[in-house]
Amino acid sequence: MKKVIAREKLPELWKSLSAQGPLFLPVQEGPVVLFQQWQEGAKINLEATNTAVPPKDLFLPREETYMQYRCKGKELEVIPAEEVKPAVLFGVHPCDLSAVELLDKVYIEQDPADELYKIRRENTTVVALSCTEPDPFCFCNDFAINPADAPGADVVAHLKNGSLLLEAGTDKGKTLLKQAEDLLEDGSGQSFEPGEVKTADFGLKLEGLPENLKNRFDDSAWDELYKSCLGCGVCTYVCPTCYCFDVEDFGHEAGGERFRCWDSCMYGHFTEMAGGHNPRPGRKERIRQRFMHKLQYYPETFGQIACVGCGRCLRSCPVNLDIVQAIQTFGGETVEQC
Amino acid sequence: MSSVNVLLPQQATILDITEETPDIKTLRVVGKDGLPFDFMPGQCAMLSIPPLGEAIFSITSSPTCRECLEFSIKDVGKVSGALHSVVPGQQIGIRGPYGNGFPVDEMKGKDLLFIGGGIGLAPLRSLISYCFDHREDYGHIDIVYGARSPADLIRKGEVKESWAEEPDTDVHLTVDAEFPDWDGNVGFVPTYVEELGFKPENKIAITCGPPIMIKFVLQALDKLKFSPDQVITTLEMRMKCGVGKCGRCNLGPVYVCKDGPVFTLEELNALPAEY
Amino acid sequence: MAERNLDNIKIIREAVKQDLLGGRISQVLGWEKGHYWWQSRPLFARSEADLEKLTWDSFCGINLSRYLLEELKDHEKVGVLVKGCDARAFNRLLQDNMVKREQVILYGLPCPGMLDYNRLFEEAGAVPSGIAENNGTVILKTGGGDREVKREDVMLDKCRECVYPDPAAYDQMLLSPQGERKAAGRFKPVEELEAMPADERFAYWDKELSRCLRCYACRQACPFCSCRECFVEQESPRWQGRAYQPSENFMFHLVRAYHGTGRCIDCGECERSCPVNIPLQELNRKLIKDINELYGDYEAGLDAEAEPPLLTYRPDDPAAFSEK
Amino acid sequence: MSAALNENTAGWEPLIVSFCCNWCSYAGGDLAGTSRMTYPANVKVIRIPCSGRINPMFVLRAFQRGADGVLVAGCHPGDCHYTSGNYQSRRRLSAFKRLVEFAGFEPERFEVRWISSSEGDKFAEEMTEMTEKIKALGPNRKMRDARWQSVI
Repeated sequence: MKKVIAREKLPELWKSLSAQGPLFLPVQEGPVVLFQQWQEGAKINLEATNTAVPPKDLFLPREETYMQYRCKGKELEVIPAEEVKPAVLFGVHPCDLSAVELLDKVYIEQDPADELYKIRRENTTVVALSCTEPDPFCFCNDFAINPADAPGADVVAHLKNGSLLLEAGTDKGKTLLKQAEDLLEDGSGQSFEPGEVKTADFGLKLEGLPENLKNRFDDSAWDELYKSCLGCGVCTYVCPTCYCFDVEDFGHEAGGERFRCWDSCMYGHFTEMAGGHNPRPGRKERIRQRFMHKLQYYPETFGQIACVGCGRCLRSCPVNLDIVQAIQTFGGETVEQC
Repeated sequence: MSSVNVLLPQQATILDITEETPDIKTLRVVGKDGLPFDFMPGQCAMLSIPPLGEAIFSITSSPTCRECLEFSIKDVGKVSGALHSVVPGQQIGIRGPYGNGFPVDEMKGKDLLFIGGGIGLAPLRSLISYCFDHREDYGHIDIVYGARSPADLIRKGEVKESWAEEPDTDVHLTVDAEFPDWDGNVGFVPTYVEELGFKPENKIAITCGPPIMIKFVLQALDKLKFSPDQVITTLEMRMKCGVGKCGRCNLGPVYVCKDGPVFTLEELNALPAEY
Repeated sequence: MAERNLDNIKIIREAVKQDLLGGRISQVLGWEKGHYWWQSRPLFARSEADLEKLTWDSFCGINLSRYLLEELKDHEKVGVLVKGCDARAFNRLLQDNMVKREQVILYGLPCPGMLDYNRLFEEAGAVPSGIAENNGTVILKTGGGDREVKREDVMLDKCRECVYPDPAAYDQMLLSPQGERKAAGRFKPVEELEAMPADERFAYWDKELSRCLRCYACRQACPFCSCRECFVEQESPRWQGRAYQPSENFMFHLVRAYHGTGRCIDCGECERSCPVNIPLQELNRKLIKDINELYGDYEAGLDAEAEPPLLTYRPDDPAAFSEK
Repeated sequence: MSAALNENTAGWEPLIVSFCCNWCSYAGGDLAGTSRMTYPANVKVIRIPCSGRINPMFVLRAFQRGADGVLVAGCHPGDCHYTSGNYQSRRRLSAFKRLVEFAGFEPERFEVRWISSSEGDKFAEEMTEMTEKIKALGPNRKMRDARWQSVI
C-alpha cells in the first residue's frame, strides 16, 4: 500500500493519528530533539537525523510501573498494572529501527519473553523515516545499514519533493494508513525507490572482531582505553542497543508500587552485592563490560554486533570515549578523519 | 489473552522460621496452593518485601519436599535483613524458579562429594536431600561441611543425625578454631578436604561457600587430581530480574541467573573471571 | 581539519618532555585529537611516542584536573596541562584535600576560549571541512568557499562568560597570558529567571529538568563533585529515588547545585557534558551570585588559601530570611 | 508520618514541618506548651540537635512527602550550644532559601527563624504566622511526589 501526503498537510495527519491513540514523534525541545508524545503546538522536527535519546523508551520505558502493592497486617496484595494502549511511533530512522530489532532478540525471542516489552512492541505501529542527510556523527554504513531504507518497519516513510511518501510493510502498517485514508492520496505513481545516503565511514573491520575479542579479556589495551572514562552513564542511556534495567520499589509499609527503570553497567552500584563485594569494581572493568557486551558477548549469543552506528555515543560522551575507539583499539582498522 | 509478566511476584506465606545461627534463619514458605512452583535442586527464587524490594535466594529444600519451600537466609543486606524480621503467617512476594539447577541426571551412578562452608550449605542442602530421596541413583556420598565456629553451622541436627545415618554416607564436620565441647575436626574446609584425601575416580565434587573458601577448595581438588569437569560450583552475583535481561549478572555470553548459577569448573574457566 | 598553532604545541611538548623523560613525573595529562577535527580528547602520556600525539587547539574543553583523583592512585607525581578552569578545578580539589600540591606539576595554558562545533556547523550551514583561526576570527572552510565568523560567536557557552582564562595556579606558564576578561553577561540569565513569577519559574525548571536522564555526566565531569560516595548512591537513607518523576528530578538537581555553593568554579563542564542540554550553569551561577551578594565576592578555585564562604561565618552576617 | 501528611482536599489544612533545635526552639515549643499557649496543630515538630544539622535534603524530602511549608528554627546567633552551628546554618540556609525560591517555590514556603528556649510566646507566634501564610497561599504542589499521595 503506497500513499502520499503533502508536507503542509502533516499537522492534520498528526492530529488525526493522535485522536486514535498516543502518537510519538521527534519534537524540538529547546536545543535538542526528542521523541515525545504529540500535542497541539508541538514543534515537530522531521529533519533532525538523530534524536538525543533513542526511541527504545517506547518499548523499554525509562520508567515503568508494573505493579502496586498493599500491605495490611500480615497480608500482601499485588495488583498488576493495566495493559498499555496501542501507540504510533513516527519517524524512527533506520539505525534505530535496527536497534529495536536487536532488542527484540533479547526481550521477545530469548526465553522467557519479557511481556512488558512484548506488549508494548506488539501494540506499537512503527513508522520508519528514511534519512536524507547523515548527521556528522553517523556511521551506520559501517554496519551495512542503508539510511535511505528501512525494511521491516510497519510503514516506511520518505521525505521527497515536499511530500511524505508512505509505504505499508505489514498489516499493522496497512491498518494505520487506512485509519488516515481521508488525508492521504494514492501514491502508486510516486517513486519509492530508496536513494543512497553515505554516512561517515570509519572503515571499521568488523568481520571476525567478536572471535578476536574472545581472547582479549585480559588484554593490556583495556588498561589504556578506560582511562579517560568519567564513569557516567551517558553512553548507555543514549545507546539504542543498551537495555539494562533496575527494579525498585516506591512507597511505604502500607502500600506503594514497583517499577523498573533504566540502569547502566557504567555505575559502580550496578553489580555491588549486599555484602559489599563488587565483581566489577572499577571504571576499567565496567568499560570492558560495556564494550565486550556489544562486541563479543551479544554477538556470541545472537550472531551480530550490538551496535548500529547511530553515532550518539560519539556525540554525547563528554570525553569522546566511544565505541569506534573501542573497535579501532581491538582490530577494526581506521581511516584518519582529520 | 492474559499475558504473564515474568517480573510479577505471586503471594506466598511464611509458615515458620527457624533460627539457625545468630545471623542465619530458615524460612519455610508456601504459595497459595501448596508449592508456588516446581523446581530442581540448585535453582533460586526472588523473594520480595515491599517497599524494600527483591533479592534472589537459593532454595534450600528439595523438590521432593512437597509441603513448602525452604530458604536459609543470611542477614547481609536490605531485603535479607527484612526477611529476618518476618513473622509466621506474614505474606511476602515470590517468583521463580530461576537458573539451571544441578545436573542431577548427569550425576546419576556417581559418587558425590559435597563441600560446603557456612551459608554455602543452603543450595547444597537441596541437592543432598534430593539425592537421599533418590538414594539408589547415586553412589557413595561424602559431605564435608565447615563454619567459623560450631554456632555458625546451619541445620546441625539434620547434618549430624539424619545425614550421618543415611546408608553409604560419611559426614565430615570442621570448624575454623578450637571451641569447648567441639570434638570434631578443627581446620579450614580446603585443608580438611585435602587431608581426607578423596579419590577422584567416578566422583563429582560439588562445592559452595564464601568465595575465598571456594578458591582454595578448587586448588585442593586440583591437587587431589579432580578434573575441571568433575567439579561443580555455584556462583553468586547481584541480580534484579532473574531472567537474563537486566544485565547485572552478565559474564561473557552467559547470565548467571538464567544460565547458572551452577557451573562446572570447566565451564567457569571459559568465562571472564568477574565474580 | 582544525589548523593548530604548531609553534605553541612545540613549546608545550618540549616543556613536558623534559619533566617526563627526566623522571620528575611519570605521566602527563593533556589532550590528543579524537576522531574528528572538532574533537580533542584526554591523553595520558607516559612516553615520548605518547607526547607526539599531544595537542593544544580550540577544542580542548575537557577539564583534566578531575582525572587527578584517579591518576594519583597509580602515580607518585603527574603533570597536568591546565587552562584557567582546569587550574581553578585543581585548587578546588586542593582545598578539599583530595590532591596534594607536591604530587602535581601544573603547566599553565592561557585559554582563548574553546569552540562549539555545533555553532561552527550552524554558521557554516553544513559540516565544514575544517577551520582556520586568525586573531579573533574563525575561518570556516566549506564546499562553497571560506566563511569568516567572530570567534566570540562560535565559542562554547561555558567559555563565553569566562572571567579568568589564565591559570590561577601553575608551576610553569607555557604561553602568554590572555588577561582577565569582562563577563558582564554571566548572571543575566539568572536575573531574567529571578524576575519571573514563582509559578512560571517552577514551570521553566520542571520542563528543563524533565529531560534529565540521570546519567550523572554533570556530576562525573564536575570538579566540585569529589565526594567518595554521592548522596545519589546512598542506600540508607535513600535520598535519591531512581524514578523519572518531577520530584526526583528536582531533588537531584537542587542538591547537586547546592553542594556546589561556594565551591563551583563555573567551568561549565556539567552543562557541556549534559546530553540533553539542561541549563545547569544557571543553577550554579544563581548560587555564585547569591553568595557574592550576601557574603562578599568570592570566586571558587581562584585562591586555594582563601576560605570558602560556607566554611566560615561572621557574627554580623546578613541572612536571606527575617531575623526579627 | 504518612497519615499526618495526608491531604484532605475538601477541608484542606496546611501541613507545616518544623525542624527545631533541641536546645532552644524545641525547648521554646515546650515552654509554649507548658504555658498553655496555643499554636496550630498543622505544625509537626521534628527535633534536631542543632540548626546546623539541617541537611537541605531534609527540607526537600518534606516537600516531596506532602509538606506545604517548612520552617527551621534555631537558637539566636551567638547562643549556639555548639558555639557556631547557627552561624554556619545562617549562611547555608540563606543560600538554600534563595535556591529554593529560584526553583520556583514561593518565598513563604521555606523559612528560618531564631527562637530561644525562653521565647514560648515567640514560638507560638511564629508557628501561627507560618500557618496563616501557608493557608493563604494554598496547598503546595511543587516537588510533591504524586506517587506518595496515591499509595496512602
